[in-house]
Order: sequence, then C-alpha cells, then structure tokens
Amino acid sequence: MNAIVTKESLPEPRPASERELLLRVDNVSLSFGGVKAITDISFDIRKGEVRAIIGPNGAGKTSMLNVINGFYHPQEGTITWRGEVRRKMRPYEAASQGIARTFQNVALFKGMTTLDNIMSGRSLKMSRNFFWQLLWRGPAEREEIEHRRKVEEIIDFLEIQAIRKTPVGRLPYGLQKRVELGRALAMEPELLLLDEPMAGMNLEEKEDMSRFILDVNSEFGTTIALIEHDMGVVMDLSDRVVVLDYGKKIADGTPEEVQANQAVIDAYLGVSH
Amino acid sequence: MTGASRSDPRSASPEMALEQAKPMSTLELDRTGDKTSITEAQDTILTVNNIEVIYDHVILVLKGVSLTVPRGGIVALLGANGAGKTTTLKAVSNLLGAERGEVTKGKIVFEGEEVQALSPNDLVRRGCIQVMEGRHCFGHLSIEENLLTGAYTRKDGAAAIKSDLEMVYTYFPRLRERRNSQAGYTSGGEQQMCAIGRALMSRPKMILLDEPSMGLAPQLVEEIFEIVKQLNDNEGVSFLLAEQNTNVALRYATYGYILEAGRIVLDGDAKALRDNEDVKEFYLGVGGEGRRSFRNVKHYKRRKRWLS
Amino acid sequence: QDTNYVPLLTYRTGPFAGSGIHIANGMNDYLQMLNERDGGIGGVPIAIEECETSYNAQKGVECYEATKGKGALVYNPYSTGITLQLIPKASVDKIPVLSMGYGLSAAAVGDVFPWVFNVPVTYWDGASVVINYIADQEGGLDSLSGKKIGYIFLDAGYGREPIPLLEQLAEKHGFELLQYPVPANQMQNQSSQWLNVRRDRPDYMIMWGWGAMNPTAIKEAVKIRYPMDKFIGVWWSAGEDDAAAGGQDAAGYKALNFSGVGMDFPALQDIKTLVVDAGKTQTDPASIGTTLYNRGVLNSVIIAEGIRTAQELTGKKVITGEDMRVGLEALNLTQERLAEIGLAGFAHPMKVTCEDHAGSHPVFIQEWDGERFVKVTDWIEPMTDVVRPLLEAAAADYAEKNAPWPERTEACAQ
Amino acid sequence: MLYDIFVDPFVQMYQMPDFFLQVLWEGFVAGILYALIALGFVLIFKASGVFNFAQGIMVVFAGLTLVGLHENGVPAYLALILTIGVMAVLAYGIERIVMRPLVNQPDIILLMATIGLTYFLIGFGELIFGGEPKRMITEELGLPTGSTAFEFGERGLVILQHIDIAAAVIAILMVGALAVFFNKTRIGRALRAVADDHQAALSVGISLNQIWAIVWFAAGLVALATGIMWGARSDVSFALEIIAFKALPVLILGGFTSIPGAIIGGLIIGFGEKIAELYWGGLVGGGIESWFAYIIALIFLLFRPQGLFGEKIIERV
Amino acid sequence: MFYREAGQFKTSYEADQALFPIRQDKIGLGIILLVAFVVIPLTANDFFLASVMIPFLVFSLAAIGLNVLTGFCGQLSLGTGAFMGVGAYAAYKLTTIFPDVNVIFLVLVSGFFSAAIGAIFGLPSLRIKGLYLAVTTLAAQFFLEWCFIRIGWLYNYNASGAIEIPTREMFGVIISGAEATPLARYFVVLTITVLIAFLIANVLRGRIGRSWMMIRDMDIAAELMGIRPLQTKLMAFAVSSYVCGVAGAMMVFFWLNAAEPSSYSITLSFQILFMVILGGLGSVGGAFMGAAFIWILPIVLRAIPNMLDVDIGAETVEHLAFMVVGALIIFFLIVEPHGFARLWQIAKQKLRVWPFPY
Ligand SMILES: Nc1ncnc2c1ncn2[C@@H]1O[C@H](COP(=O)(O)OP(=O)(O)OP(=O)(O)O)[C@@H](O)[C@H]1O
Ligand SMILES: Nc1ncnc2c1ncn2[C@@H]1O[C@H](COP(=O)(O)OP(=O)(O)OP(=O)(O)O)[C@@H](O)[C@H]1O
Ligand SMILES: [Mg+2]
Ligand SMILES: [Mg+2]
Repeated sequence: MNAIVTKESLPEPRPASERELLLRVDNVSLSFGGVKAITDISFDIRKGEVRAIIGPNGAGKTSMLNVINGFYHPQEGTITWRGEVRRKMRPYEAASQGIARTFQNVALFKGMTTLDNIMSGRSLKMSRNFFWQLLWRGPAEREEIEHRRKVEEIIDFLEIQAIRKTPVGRLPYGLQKRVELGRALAMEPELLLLDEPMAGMNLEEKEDMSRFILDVNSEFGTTIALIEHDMGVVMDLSDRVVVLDYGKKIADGTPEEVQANQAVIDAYLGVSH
Repeated sequence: MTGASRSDPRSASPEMALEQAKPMSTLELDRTGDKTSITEAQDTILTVNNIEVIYDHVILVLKGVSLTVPRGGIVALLGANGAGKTTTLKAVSNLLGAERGEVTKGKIVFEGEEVQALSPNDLVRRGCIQVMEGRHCFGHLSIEENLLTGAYTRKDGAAAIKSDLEMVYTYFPRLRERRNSQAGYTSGGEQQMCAIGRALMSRPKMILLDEPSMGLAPQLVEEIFEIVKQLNDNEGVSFLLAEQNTNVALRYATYGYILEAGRIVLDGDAKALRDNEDVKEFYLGVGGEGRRSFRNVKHYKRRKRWLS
Repeated sequence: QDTNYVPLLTYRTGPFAGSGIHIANGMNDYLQMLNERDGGIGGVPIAIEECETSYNAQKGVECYEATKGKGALVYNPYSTGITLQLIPKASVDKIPVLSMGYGLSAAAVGDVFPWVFNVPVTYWDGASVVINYIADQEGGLDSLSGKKIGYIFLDAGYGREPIPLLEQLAEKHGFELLQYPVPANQMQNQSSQWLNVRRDRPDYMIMWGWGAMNPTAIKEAVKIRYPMDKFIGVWWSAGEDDAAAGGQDAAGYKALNFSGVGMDFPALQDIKTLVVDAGKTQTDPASIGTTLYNRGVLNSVIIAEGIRTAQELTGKKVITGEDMRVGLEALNLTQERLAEIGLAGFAHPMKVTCEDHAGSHPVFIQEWDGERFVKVTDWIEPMTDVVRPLLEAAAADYAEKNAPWPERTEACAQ
Repeated sequence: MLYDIFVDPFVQMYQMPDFFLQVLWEGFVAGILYALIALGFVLIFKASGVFNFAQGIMVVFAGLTLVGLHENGVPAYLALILTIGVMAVLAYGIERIVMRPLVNQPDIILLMATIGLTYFLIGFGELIFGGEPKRMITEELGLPTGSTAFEFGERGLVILQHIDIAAAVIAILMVGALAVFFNKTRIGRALRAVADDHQAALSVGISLNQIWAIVWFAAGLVALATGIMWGARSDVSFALEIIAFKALPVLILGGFTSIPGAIIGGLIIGFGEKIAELYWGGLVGGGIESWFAYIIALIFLLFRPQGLFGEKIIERV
Repeated sequence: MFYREAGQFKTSYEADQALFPIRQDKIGLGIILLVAFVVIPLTANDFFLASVMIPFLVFSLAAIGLNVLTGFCGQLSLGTGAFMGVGAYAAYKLTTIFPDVNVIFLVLVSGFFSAAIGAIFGLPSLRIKGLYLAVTTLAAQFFLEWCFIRIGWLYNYNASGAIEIPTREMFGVIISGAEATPLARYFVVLTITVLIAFLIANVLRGRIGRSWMMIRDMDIAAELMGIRPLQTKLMAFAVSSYVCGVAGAMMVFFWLNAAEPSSYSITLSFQILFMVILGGLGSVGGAFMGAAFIWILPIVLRAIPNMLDVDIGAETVEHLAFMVVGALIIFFLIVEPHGFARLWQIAKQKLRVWPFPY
C-alpha cells in the first residue's frame, strides 16, 4: 500500500460516458412537508468514476445521497442499481449491496476505538454465529483476526496507526473524518458516497485525503460519489460533476464544462475559478 | 474606535488588510515570550498568557500557548487537525468545563480583567462570544428561535433585537427562507449560517470563530469573511478565528498564529505569514508555479517539522 | 455478662413504616422494661438488637444472617415475605420463628413446622371470626345466604392467604364473595377498587391491609359513603392512625384485635415510667396504649414468657434457640399469669401445644368511635372445625411441595 | 366471553349512567393528579434534558415539611410560606451541588444523579420527619373538604369531593401559568435551548446556573402542590413516592417536553385506566391498574414515538 | 513503576485481542480468581458468604445482563427485575416438573424463558427510543409482576403466593434449599457468574458486541452500515434477559430461598440499574464494581456504628446509610461520570506516567 503510485503512472482512464452504468437516478423528487429538497433529478453514476455532486448550501446534495442509500424514500422517481430498479429499501439492504458512505456531520461510533470503528465496517462480511462468539477460541477468533488483518491494512493506508486504540470521541475533527473514511472502506463497497470528506481540513490534510480517494478509486476500482465545497478538489479529482441548486439539477458534465457554465457560476461559484 | 488608538504595529488596521497586494519587507517571527510586555496595554482586547490545558485530568493538550488579540483586530489561529485550536478558543470562552477540561496554568485577560474564573455567560455578557465548531444548533428550535437565543443576554429591547434579526437575514437570505424549520432538519451549511448568525445576535465586542467556513459553499465563504470584515470595520468587533482555509483566513486577518501540537510555532502579520515559504508550501499550497493539483500530490510524507 | 439475645427485625422506614414503627416500639419497650424493672428474665438481662428491614425481603435475610450467629433466640420477621424465607432455615439453624398472627397459616401445624409459631391465631381463624361476626349481626350463619361480602386486600401473599377459606365459607353458607385486590404500588390510589365496591354494593366489606393501604381504604370508604359499621378490618388494619385518616366520618369502622386496648395495665404503666419517661426509647408517649403498640408489647410478652418457660424446663438461665423452641412450644399464658405480669385482660389466655402452634384463640372486635378504638364484642371463637382441616391440608401440601421436607424429630416437651 | 368483552361493559354504562359519570369524574381527578406529578418532571426535563427521578420524593419532602412545620406549632399559612422557602433552598442546593458539576453529561448520567438525590432525600426526610405517615393539614390551609352529591335519576348519585375540585382548579391554573411562562418568555426559549445542547447554550450566554435554580424551584412548587393534593387524598408518607411511577406513562404519552401534554396525557391515562379497570378489569381478576397505564402509553407510542405533544425526535445524517 | 506496559510487545493479533492484553492485568485477574475460589472459602464466615458474597455475585451477574442491553446496546431498561423474576419462576416450575434434573442445569435453562419474554418486550424498541423505551420496559415490569401474583400455576398455587425452593443436591452436596451451606451455594453462584461473565465478555469483543455498540452510539449510521436494527436489538434483549433470568433464578435458589413477586419489583430493577451506571456503562468489570458498591457499601455503613460502639437506632443508621449512599452516588458521578470502570482506567493511566502528574 505504501508503494508510490500516482495517477499519471496509470493508463489514462476511458471517458466516463463509455463506462458501464452502475446506478441511475430517474426523475427523483423528495419533499418534507412543504420543503422540496429534491425536484425531478436524473443522473447516473458509472463504474469506476469519481462523480462529484456540488451545489450551494441546502441544495439537496446530502438528501440525494440519503436517497441513494435508502435512508430517505423519494416520493417520486426510481433508482436503478446495477440494472435493477430498486423498490423502497432499508438502509441495511443498500449496505449489503455494496453502498457505503461517510457523513457530513461525523457519525462515528463515539464510544468505540478507532480500531473497533473500522472493524464495524466489516460486520457484513463476518458470519460466525452467536455460539461461536461465546466460545471465542477457534472459529470466531480466527475470523476476527482475518478481518483484523484487512482492517490493519486500511489503518496503514490511512496512516492512523497511532490512534488505533483511542476512543474516537476524543479525536480532532480531521482525524475523525479519516476514521470515517476508513470505516466506509472496510466495507469494501462498490459505490462509496463521500459527504464533504474534506470539510474542516487544512491543505496538507486535504492533499492526503485526495490521495486516499484517488488510491481507493484506482486500486480497488471503487466508484465514488463525492460532495465537496472545495472547488480545487472537485475539479482535480472528479471525472464528472453534477450541480444542484434548490433541489434542481442545473448542470451535469465534465469539470471543465461545469466550471464554464454560467448558471453554475451564478448559483454557486460566485467567481469563475 | 479610531485609527489613532491602534498605534501598535502588530494590530494592523483594516485598511492594511485591504492592501493585500503590497509586499511586506520584513518578516516578523516573534516568539511568544517576548510579548508579555504588551499584555496589559489598553488596546489589546484579549491576552492569553502561557496557558496549559488538561482534559480528563491526564491528557495535556495545550502546552503553554500565548497570544494577543488587539482591539479591532482579526487574528487567525492556524494549525493542523488536533493542534489545539478549538481547545484554545474554548479555554478563552470558558467552555472547557463542560468537556471535563481545565486550564491548569497561565492566565486569560479579556478587556483588562482576568476571566478564567468567570462563567461562560458572564463572558458573553462582557461581549465575548464563541461560535462553536461543528455547528451546535439547537435542533428542536426553529432557525429563528435559534437566532433569538443569541440575544439572550441582551437588555436593549425588542426593537433592537428585531433589527439585528433583520440584519442576520440580510447576511444570510437562505436562513430567512428556512426561518420556521427546526434547525435539526436543515442542511449542514444552513446550520453553520445559523450558528454564526446566532453569535452575531449577541452584539459582541469579540467573536471567537471556530472554523466558520466549514461546509459552506465557496461564494458563501467569501461572504462570511466579508461579513467579518464589515463588522470589524463598522462596529469594531474583534475576531479570533480558528480556520483551516488558510488562504482566505490570511487574506482577511491582520495577524496570525500557527499552532502545532499544543504550542505556538510561528506568528506574525498576516502578510508576512503569507509570504513565508513554509506557510506557502504547507498551508497555502502555492509552490513556485502557482496552485498544485490535488491529482499530483506525492505519496511520501511531507510534513513540516516546526522548530519550536 | 450473660444475656439472652433477642434480635428484633423491625421497619421504621419504607412504605410500611407507618405501621411498623408502633410495633417496633412496643416490642422494644416491653423487653427493655423487663430489663429495667426485673433485671431481665430469670435474672438474665435481655440483649435487644433492632435490625432495620424496611419490609424488604433482601434486607430481612441480611438481618437474619447478621444476627443469627450471635445466639439469637427467636425471630419476629413482621413480614410474610421474610417469614417465608426464614421458615425452612429455622429448622436448619435451630432458631424458632415467631410470627404472631401473620405469616404462613399452615405453620400452626406443629408436626410439620416444629420451629414456627403463629400463636395466638392464624389468618384463617381471623377470617372465620369475621364471618362469624357478620352472621351474628344478620341473625345466624344461615342468613348469610344471598348476601354479598366484599374482600379488599393487599395483592400479595399476605392479602391472598384468607381467600381459600373465605371461598370455602362462601360456598358453604351461600354468600357471594367479591374480591378487590389492591396492588402494592397502588396502595395510595384505591379509587377504582372503591368505585367497584360502590357499584357492587356488598353488604359487608372485609379488609386485609397493611401500611399505607389502610388509611387510604378508610378514606375512600368514607368518600363513597360506604356504611362504616359494615366495614371490618383484620387485626393489621386496626391502627389508630389508619382509622383517624377517616376522622369522625370513619366512626363505626371495625377491626379484629387480640391485644389489649388502652394503657390501663400496670405493665404499660411500668413501661411509661421506667422506659418512656426515662427517655430510654424513642416512643412517643401518646402512642402507648394504641393498638399496634400494644400488639408489639404482646409480641414481647410471648417472647418473654417463652424464655421464662424455657428456663424453667431446661434449668438453664442463658438459653439457646433450641431451648427457646421448647419454651415456646410449652407456652401457657394463663389468666393468672397475665395478671401476674401486670397485663390482666390484655390478651386472651393462650396455650401452645406441640400439634397446634397457633392455638386458634378467640379474638374480639373493636370499633372506631371517631377518636379511639373501643372494644365492642366479647371474645369470638374462630370456626376451628373448618379451619383446622384446612391448616392440616395446607401443611401437608407445603411439605409435599418442598420435598424432602424434614420429618419432625424434635421431642414434645409436654 | 365475547359478550363480556364487547357488549356487557357498554350495557352497564348505559344502565347505570350515574355510575359511569362517577367513573369519568374519578378518571378526571386521577388524571389531574397524575398530571400534577408529571408536570414537575416536564419542567425539569424541558429545562435540562434531565429526567428528574427525584420528583416523587420532592413531593413527599414538600408535603412532610409543610405538615412537620405545622405539627411543631407553626401556623398553617406561615408553614406554607416557609415550605416554599425550603423548596427554594433545596433548588439552589441541587443546582449548586449536583447539576453544576454535571453540565453537558449524557442524559443517563444526570438521571442517575437524580436517583442519588432521591436516596439522599429519602434518608434526610426520614431522619428529620420520621417514617410514619402524617395527616395533611387540608382544613388548616383553607382547602375545601366534604363532598357534594348530585341526585341522578332514581337511585343514582354522583359524588364530587370538594378537594378534588380544588385539585383540578389548582392544576389547571398551574399549567396555564407555566405554559405562559415557558412559551411567552425569553426564559422559555432558553430552557428549550438548554435541553437540546448544554454546551451550545453556555456558548450563547445562557446562564445554566440561574435557569436550573429557577426551574428546580418551580418543580419544587409543583411538588408542594402535588404533595398537598395527594396528601389530602391519602396521607403524606414515603409510600407516596411509588405513585410517582404513575407519572411516567403520563409523561411519555404527553411527550416529555410539553406542559399541556402532561395534562392531556394525565387525562387520557386517568380516564383510560379507570374505565378499563371498572368495566373490563373484573374479567382478569382486577388490579390491572398497576400496568394498564403503561400499556396505553406503549400503544400510543407505537404510533407516535415522541408522544402526543413531544418534540419530534430528530433523525438526520 | 509497577504498571508499565513498556517492553510488552504484542507480536500477533491474537495477543492484542486477548481479554487482558497487559501482563499486569492478567496477574491481577489471576489473583482475584484465586481469592474468590480459594482464599474466601477458606477464611470467610457464613454471614460474609451468605449475605455479602452471594448477593454480590448474583447482582453482578444481573448487572452484566443489564449492561449488555443498556451499556452496550444503549437500550434503557427498567424491567430488569421482572426479567429476573421470569427466570426465577421458570426455574421454579422446571424443578417441579423435572424434580430429578440437576438444579444448576435447570437454572441455566430458565434463562431461555426470560430471554424469550425479553425479546417480546424488546419488539417496540424498533420504533421507540431512549427514555421513551423505558416505558415499554416498565410495562413489562408491572405486567409481569402482576402475572407473578395472578397466575397461580406459576407458584404451584401455594397459599403463601410465594415460591419456596426445594432441597436439591449435586455430587452428594446439598446446593439449594435451606439446608445448603453458604459455602456450597457460594461455589455454585461463583462458578456460574464467572462462567457467564467470561462468555459474555467473549461475545462483547466480537462482531455481535460491536454491532450492539454501533446501535448504541449511532443507530442511523449503524443501519447504513448494514446492521439490521431490529434483529440486533432483539438479540441484545434476549441475551440480556437470559443473563438476568439466570441471575434471578440464582437469587431465589441460592440466596433468598423463597421469593414473593415483590422480590422482583421495580426496586430491584433500579438497584441493578444503579450498579450498571455507577460501575460504568459498557464495562463488564464495571458491573462487578457497581454491584460491590451498591450492595456492600450499605452493609458496611450499617456495621460502622456497631464497630464504633455508638448507640444509635437501627433506623437512624438506615437513614444515614441512605443519605451517604445517595451522596456518594452523586459524588462519584461528579468525579467520573463514566463510572468506576473509567476511574480505574484513569488510575491505571496515572500509574503509567507515575511519578509525573501527566
Ligand atoms: N429530514 C428533513 N426534514 C425537513 N427538511 C429537510 C430534511 N432533510 C433535508 N431537509 C431540507 O432539504 C434541503 C436540502 O438539504 P441537504 O441536507 O440535502 O442540503 P445540502 O445540499 O447537503 O446542503 P449543505 O451543503 O449545506 O450540506 C435543506 O433545505 C434542508 O433543510
Ligand atoms: N474532551 C476531550 N477529551 C480528551 N481529549 C480531547 C478532548 N477534546 C480534545 N481533545 C484532544 O485535544 C487535542 C486538540 O484538540 P482540538 O479539538 O483543540 O484540535 P483542533 O486544533 O481544533 O483540531 P481540528 O482542526 O481538527 O478541529 C486533540 O489531540 C484531541 O484529541
Ligand atoms: Mg449536506
Ligand atoms: Mg477544532
């Protein structure tokens, strides 16, 4: 994991539009009482791409992620996941189908250590039943250790060895975000939803985080949907960007196209970057 | 608040903050120790003198931090995650008690009086309010009620409060739209605006801003800092801000401190810091040929080890 | 110095303290008076130790364990729950349990329960006396037919115990038994039960209550305007505080009793002068002579007489629990003896035999006149013919369910 | 069987309307009295997010202080005033010694602290006043006693106790006053803020110390009123503390944070359990009152997890 | 000085994930077990065994049970007393139905009944949370208590309405009923408690324990990570009730000898809850410390006036004990809200840096 791999050393990825479709959102609308959080939005996410979702505050980005992983149920529209139209589903079903995410307001398990938090990401992959767990010695322990190995890889990868046994509640914000990423990675997801992973980080840390994201994307082939307010990050990392404003989609395209789009500049960027 | 009272060279006037283009000839790298001489001076609103903070009786987080905020100044506190920025701000606003932390050494002087022993609400009454990191809105209260709690300590009547409410809504039109929603259901950015607006409602002399830009859309970040500057210019409000977005922070601040692992490792005029090579490299991300791409970050560790 | 050690399990705190305090004072004061006046019993002072149980079974057992090693002669648990826990232990630890007028009715069968004493009467005896009394009022047992008799009780082992007997009598004499259970956590909130009473209009009400349940019930009865003279409580619902809650309106309320009313007894006078006035106890002087206080005194009389009998039978001055058992089993509190100890007429003469540890002695009924209780009947005999077979069946049942229940090996001293 | 469950109770209601009215009245009174206890809980919960387990014992303590003072020769009204003073001191002490050091701690820790407080007050109260029940000084305080009976049809009779009427009036006045206080004043808003987030409330300058002292005092006053009313019904004794459990379903039904909720919850539980006990309880041997209220609350909660008027539980990521 | 981990390197994940990874802790546990199994039986008198150690162990086990539910899974329960009662009544019925089966086995089986009842009352936890959930468990408490009184079959229609424990033996030693010696009962209780504590600790450090903690710390996030909330919570209810049920059965079989419904009242629920909170939510060791504090402290307090030979009434002692316990609860919460378990950790941390203050 520590090998020096940069994006340039990999073959140039195929254009996003040619890749296989992973998830499609069709005409989704969601409202809470009177508030329309999402209005008739359609877009798709293709395998292996980094898809950014941007937009002003309250545009409905987080709500969009919530719809994708089953936490909110849209009033209208459908979601197609790997070619199958999904009905109303519970979040844990989404998780078992390979959708993992991080949260805007860190949602770590505060009473647990970093290690346990990341191990918790592997819950779905572990299967020893209650009675083996009671005994511990034998299968349960073996399974635990096997997964511990995987988790230690992630810990190495994210360079958080030093805080392995620290309860996460006491960690500074930036590290919490990193642990959260680790937890999502531990799920070995097909689609990783990141909600403002770099908020509250300084440049150095953002660079680290970018590297993690790129590495995950290229090494594990994980598809990533990313919400971020730092335009530098979005423009550099993403293959395609969808822009929301007041719950509506106002643009969708490559970073360059989006950046040049006047509607986007007016609604979001303020000045062109 | 007149220009004359700000004779100290460190407390740059707002005009100076605007003259960003002009290069600064000397780089000031004061060490914290030398500054005790000015702590009692009239035109500093806040002095933190060599404080040590311990959490849970055993975890030592701040190991002797000193800083001053001139009256009418905007001072930025920079540093990596876990450096202790939030802790410093909470030490000033006396919110540490609620986290089982305590200031074990040093003193904190606000407007010429030691304030370590005061309760947070005394401090707010005296005009020093904190915007906490991570929003901390009152989830069950509507946005408007949240804003009104900010005016809890005020005694100047409903009309004044009402007009300030209007002011906040003009700053953040988005809040006006969502004024009757429960804050718990609003988006992250909306909550951030609400937290900042709430602090403004107390008409403070000094605001401790912890990561104001976090989770805000780019143009809003600019707007927030514009608001900071406006308040600073028009009302003479002083600011101590902990901020990760060094770029913006140093553009608006007059003075900056860099905090690493519980110690101040570098401080100086904002302009001087901006020109410092290390700061450029590690905080601003401008190498010799302009902005680096996030795609091209190198994989080996490049952490600055500060000599302190 | 040699002493005879008597632990007293009392409760002056908790939800039943209202009743418990008077009992505790009475028990303590009489024994203390013996120490002051006579230097104890047979020249040996009594070492009295109170242990607070709060009417709580856990603490009761703790008190038992804490005191039994000190040579305890007898236990008075004053709680059915604690009694039940001590019954099997008594024969193992060789310390008798004296549950005076409470506990397990079946314990009266001395062949099965050689270590347990519930003299002078059992609950079943008590219930039969009430029915007897009602029959008297109505003109004979035959006229009970078609009557409705309500039974309001603390919904716990204590309150449920008389039900089998009452049911049997109801069947036999053709009256209808209506039950009104009061859950322990609803003791102070009985309006539903009394509304039910109001709807059912029973001809008589019988109450098996304790602690805070009693005053609340009497108040509620007043509230629904139930005719108070048709409302009869067991001897544990006979406290002055209980009736006083209803004040003047409660006049006519009746309760069973087997211990003297008032303080016109030389022994009580001695207590007053030697113990209470001397400041050696915390008893409120006004409470001497009240029902529950006197009940406590009677309890100690039985203890003291048990010790005395044991001393006589064994020739020892300092006795053990085993001796005490023998003493209690040979207890014969005659009219003369009562007079001798300054309590003539304080209780019905009582006699324990090896077969019968309760004795099914008669009890009387007292009536609240608005200010105090006055004795209104003579001693009424329980229906021994009905009760005794029931007791024996219950004892056999107990022994069977707790098999292997030890056979009686203790010799009969009589 | 089916007849007993579905038909007979209603036939009875129809045939004995006076009795049905009486049941309703008893339900009403019980509801009001439950609501009084619940009100004390609500106050403190609203102001600090603390579930104040000690409310039950505060009721007993207030009642005992009042009666105890009177027993020692203090005139009734003076005793009342002194008791109010004692409650104020208690409130201040609790704020100073218990609440202040525990600011910003998880709810369950604060709950536990109030249980510790309960223990302390039980021991303290019994030490001072002794464990025996005391008679409430109803008449001395000028509260009405006695009852009025309304003839109803042939043999019918509905009896209203004057003290119950007084309890209802006092409860309603108190709820009104508190509702106004909480909803119309700046303190009210601050209280809700504190309940949401102690630290943030501190950061905007709300003085938790002051607020908590005020609220605990208010809860003490409610406890006093409750103590007088319940004491008039039964006696003032430590057994009353158990009754406080009845406030829990009321509280939960109404929603922890709502003052009107306490009243409405109380009435629903009061009516519900009386009607159930009197018309259906007999089918299972009676005494179902000990748990019926909880079942009502449970059923309501399944449909509204935050209670009838409670603030919605915010779930968002 | 004495508490130094330095130099203890863990070379495998097995070693790192052991229950007690640090050598000193292992030695400490060894000593405790030695004292419990050898020293105490050799030295203690009957009172200490019967009234201090046995209840302490029974309560510890119950506290572990509640800790699973409240401390680890975050579901506040006030129904512990009733769940313990289910275990007790089930064990009692089992001994009447199968009089020849080993009573220890029956006690262990009785837990399954309370597990089932616990799971049923856990069902509403899917929708109802926090303090609101407490009311469902209260419903369980009061409803079950009512059943214990009303369903005569449960107590074999005993006139006393109570259950009374028959005498049973194992390997020729009487272990239940009045004739069982405190020592025999102590060994039974100790063995069961240690065994279950150990098994539960195993569950808690594995996948299932983690999924409980996930639900406790943030149920929404847990669900988004693939945890099925209902299943997980019900499992916690069942496991917790099982342990409580066994504790309840032990309470009557090896300690009280007879039990009325009121032995399993709400007071008991609270007693156990105190132990859990004071010991430290989410800590098995804390359960023992909490139980020791709540059960043993009052006994000590009651004994003090006797030792000092001060003459004050039994009830005054009781009142003072109440006040002291209450004050100490508050005091310890203020010193360390996370209970004795955390206090112990901090103490260890201080030992580690000793003689420096931090
Ligand atoms: N559960 C809910 N109930 C009511 N309103 C909601 C809810 N969830 C979201 N909203 C509203 O929907 C809108 C979109 O919210 P969302 O969190 O998706 O915004 P966002 O794009 O993520 O913004 P930000 O960048 O500030 O995080 C907001 O106005 C918010 O107040
Ligand atoms: N309540 C607490 N208990 C124990 N340690 C704490 C606590 N709060 C903070 N710390 C520790 O104090 C150190 C400084 O934290 P602080 O939150 O002040 O950092 P920060 O500079 O604000 O970081 P960030 O930029 O991520 O917000 C961190 O190492 C953190 O682990
Ligand atoms: Mg968002
Ligand atoms: Mg911070």
